[in-house]
Parts: sequence; C-alpha cells; structure tokens
Amino acid sequence: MIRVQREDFDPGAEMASFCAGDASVGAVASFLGLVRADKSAGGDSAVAAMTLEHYPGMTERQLEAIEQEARRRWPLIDVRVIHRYGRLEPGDRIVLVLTASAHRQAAFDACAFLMDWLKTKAPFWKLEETADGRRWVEAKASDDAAADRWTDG
Amino acid sequence: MIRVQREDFDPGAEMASFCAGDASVGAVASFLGLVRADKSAGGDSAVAAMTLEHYPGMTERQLEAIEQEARRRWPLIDVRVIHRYGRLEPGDRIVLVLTASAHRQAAFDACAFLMDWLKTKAPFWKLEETADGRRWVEAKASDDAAADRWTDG
Amino acid sequence: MITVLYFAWLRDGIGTGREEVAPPPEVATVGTLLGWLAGRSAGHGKALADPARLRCAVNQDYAGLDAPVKAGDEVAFFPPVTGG
Amino acid sequence: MITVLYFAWLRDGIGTGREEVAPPPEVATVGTLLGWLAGRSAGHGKALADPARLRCAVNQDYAGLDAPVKAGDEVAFFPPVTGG
Repeated sequence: MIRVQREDFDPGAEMASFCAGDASVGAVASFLGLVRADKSAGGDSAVAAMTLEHYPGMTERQLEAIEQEARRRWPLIDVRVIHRYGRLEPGDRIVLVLTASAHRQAAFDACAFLMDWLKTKAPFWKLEETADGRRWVEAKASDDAAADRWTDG
Repeated sequence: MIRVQREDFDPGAEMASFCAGDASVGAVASFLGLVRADKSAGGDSAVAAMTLEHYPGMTERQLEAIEQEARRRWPLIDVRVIHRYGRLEPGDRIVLVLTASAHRQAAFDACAFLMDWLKTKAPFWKLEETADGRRWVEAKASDDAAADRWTDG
Repeated sequence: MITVLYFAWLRDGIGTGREEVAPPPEVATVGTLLGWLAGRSAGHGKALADPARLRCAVNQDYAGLDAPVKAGDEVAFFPPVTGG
Repeated sequence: MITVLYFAWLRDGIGTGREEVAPPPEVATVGTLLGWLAGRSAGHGKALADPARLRCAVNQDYAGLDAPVKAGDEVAFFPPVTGG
C-alpha cells in the first residue's frame, strides 16, 4: 500500500497495524527516514528546514510500480510505503517503508530495494533552507549506485 | 541496548522511544521476528507453539559483544536489541532489532548484520511443539552462510 | 495541445510549473519538444539547455528523448529526483 | 570444582542442566573434559559422542576443544544455536 501525504505519520501505529494477526509472517523489516539537522548536501550551513516537492499522480504511480516490482522479486506478504511532501524541519519524519515476509532475508532485501529505487525513481525534489539561502538538493551518485545494485545482469 | 526478557514488547512503543528527538539521525532500520504458524523446520505438522531456551548471562554477554561489533563496523547513533525467551505461540513476537545512523546504508547493513550474527552466536534454542510431538530445531546452513557474509577476508 | 509540467529548479527558472502548448507538427518526440520549448523564452532556453541534467516523463512514466509525444499528452521535465 | 552446564537436547539426554565436577588433573582442556564427562553415564556418553554437533563456552565465551579449563570455570555444552 502506497501513501503520499503532507501530514505526519506514526511509525509505531503503522507497525502495529501492519500484518496484525497474520501468523504466516515471520519477518517484518522497516526503514524510517528523517530530516537531519546536520545535513546540507551542498554547503557548510546546517539545514534549518526543507521542502519536499513532488509530482502528484506520477509519484503514486511510480511508487506503486516499485511496490509491484518488489512483490515480483520477493515473496512478500505485505508492503507499506508512506512518503511525505511539503515543508519539514530537522527531526521530522520523511518516509516509512515496511515489508513482511515469511523469512528475514526477503523482508530485509525488499525493504532496502524499495528505498533504493524510491530514491532514484519517485518524483520528489528537496529544497533546502540554510542560513545561506535556499537551494535544490543535487541527486547523489551513491544513490544511483545503490539503485543499480538491483538491476539484473 | 540489549534486553533479554520473557515478557512481550511493543514494537511501536520501542520505535517511538528509539532516538526520539535526536536530529542527527537520518535513518532508522528495524527488524521484527515472529513465530510463524506454518513453520516447522523438521516435519509436515504446523507448529502449535515453541519454547525458546537460553543461557542466562551468556546470552546478554554475546548480544552485547555483537552490538559492539556492529558499532565498530558502522557509524551507529544507537542500537536496540530485544529478544524473548520462554513459550511462544504463532504470531507472537520473538526479536526486535533497531539501528539508527545518519545514513540509510549503515542502518540497513547493521540491522541485517545484527540479525545474522544473533542467529548464529546468541545462545538460544527453539523447542517446537507440533501434533507429532516436541523437537529441538536444527541449526540451518543458510543461517551460517548469512553470518559468514560479514566475515572479513 | 500538450500539457507541459516543470518541477524544482526548472520551474523556478522558467517561471511556471505548467503550460499548455501547441507545437508545430514536426515536434513529435520528447527531444524535438524540448528544443522547441527552449526557444519560447530566455528562461526556457537556460533551464532546458542541458538534456543530460533533465529527466522526462510522458503521461507520468519515464521517457527518453526519442519517446513520441502527441496532442493530449502530459509531458513533464524535472531534475534527477532527490526524495526518500 | 568445574561447573558444567548443558542446554537443549544435551540437557534432555544427560538428564540435568548443571553439574559440579572435580575431574582429575590431566583434564585441562575442553576436549579432555568432554571425553571425561562422556564416561560419567550412558546418557552423557550418547549426548556428548559427537563433538562436531556440539558447541562449547568457557565462562560464557565460545571456546574450542583445545581451550584450557580449570577449577572455578563455568563450562557449557550445547547444540548450534537457533534463536532469532
């Protein structure tokens, strides 16, 4: 299940409701991404805030495609991806990915895959605000490399 | 932080209290392991329940050593490992691992590492109860292989 | 008409996030559309100058420069994504 | 005295999870202790027959067959672990 939303989410409540009562689940992996205070990709100034822009419609479409690809690659019992947009401050939650499977390796790998592909395929853009002004974050080669790990052949 | 306990834990509450308010954290990875209803390692019968035996004292000591090894390998801001012992039924929680780092790859890798090493080094033993009787679960070669992934050289 | 969308610094540079355009018939691919759009203003020209810095989607799926475009399509140009 | 602990099917087979033993002085390693313990009863002999199926810890750290043991140590024998 994909959710793209401006409002915050509660990771604990999400985890509690994820696969509740399904005794075929042996493994739940999760990833929570947050805004770091010290994270400025392009300068020395601390990030005071960031605004996540997205492409409504395409975002949901691409995240659903990524979820389907994960389900094709691993025997997943359930998947949940929640990604926020709008203005966020240090410590705020950005993204939550939950994966459930019978076995831990599938849950772990699918969770890492979803994050890697989301980072390079879901149409979000970060605008950082620092003491030096506002700037669009540049894409990172390390994210491309991480996504390429999952490419066949 | 290591906790070895008979009582259940609340993954949502654990996640909520983990690194709360630390804006240097950009990534939290987690793994939750549960008792599967369909899991019988050695027979066709469904598992009705299992009892996790452990070696009090050594368990905590080994888990603390594994946590220290993870902190040596990755720049982790915090680690939490909770492992239960005693009688558990399908759907019951067994283990929770939480890792926090500035970056997602460190959080993911450390979480997978902790589970892989815990599976092969922490002194727990599973006694399964099925309609056919009780049996001690045999260690799996796949768990040894997973743990060996992290061995240098 | 083709709906063209711009995001992030492309929108800032062009001054709008959306425009409806009716290019001439020889504009039939993402690449030719990009060239035609670049001539619409100085802001367009600067923002769209380097296709290597851009990504494109046609009807919300990623598309390369040789992908076809036609009337009724939604074509978006944006920088490499930075979510997550 | 050496405190010897058994877990899982070793405990089931030997009939106790803990015993205090005072082996002769030539029992100075895990391996020689294992051999000496195997002679204590039929249950011991059967449970401890195949060292390849066993793991050992001395004072709560993993130890090999050639690790030294001495009076006051806590020595544990158990199957490969299956937690998580």
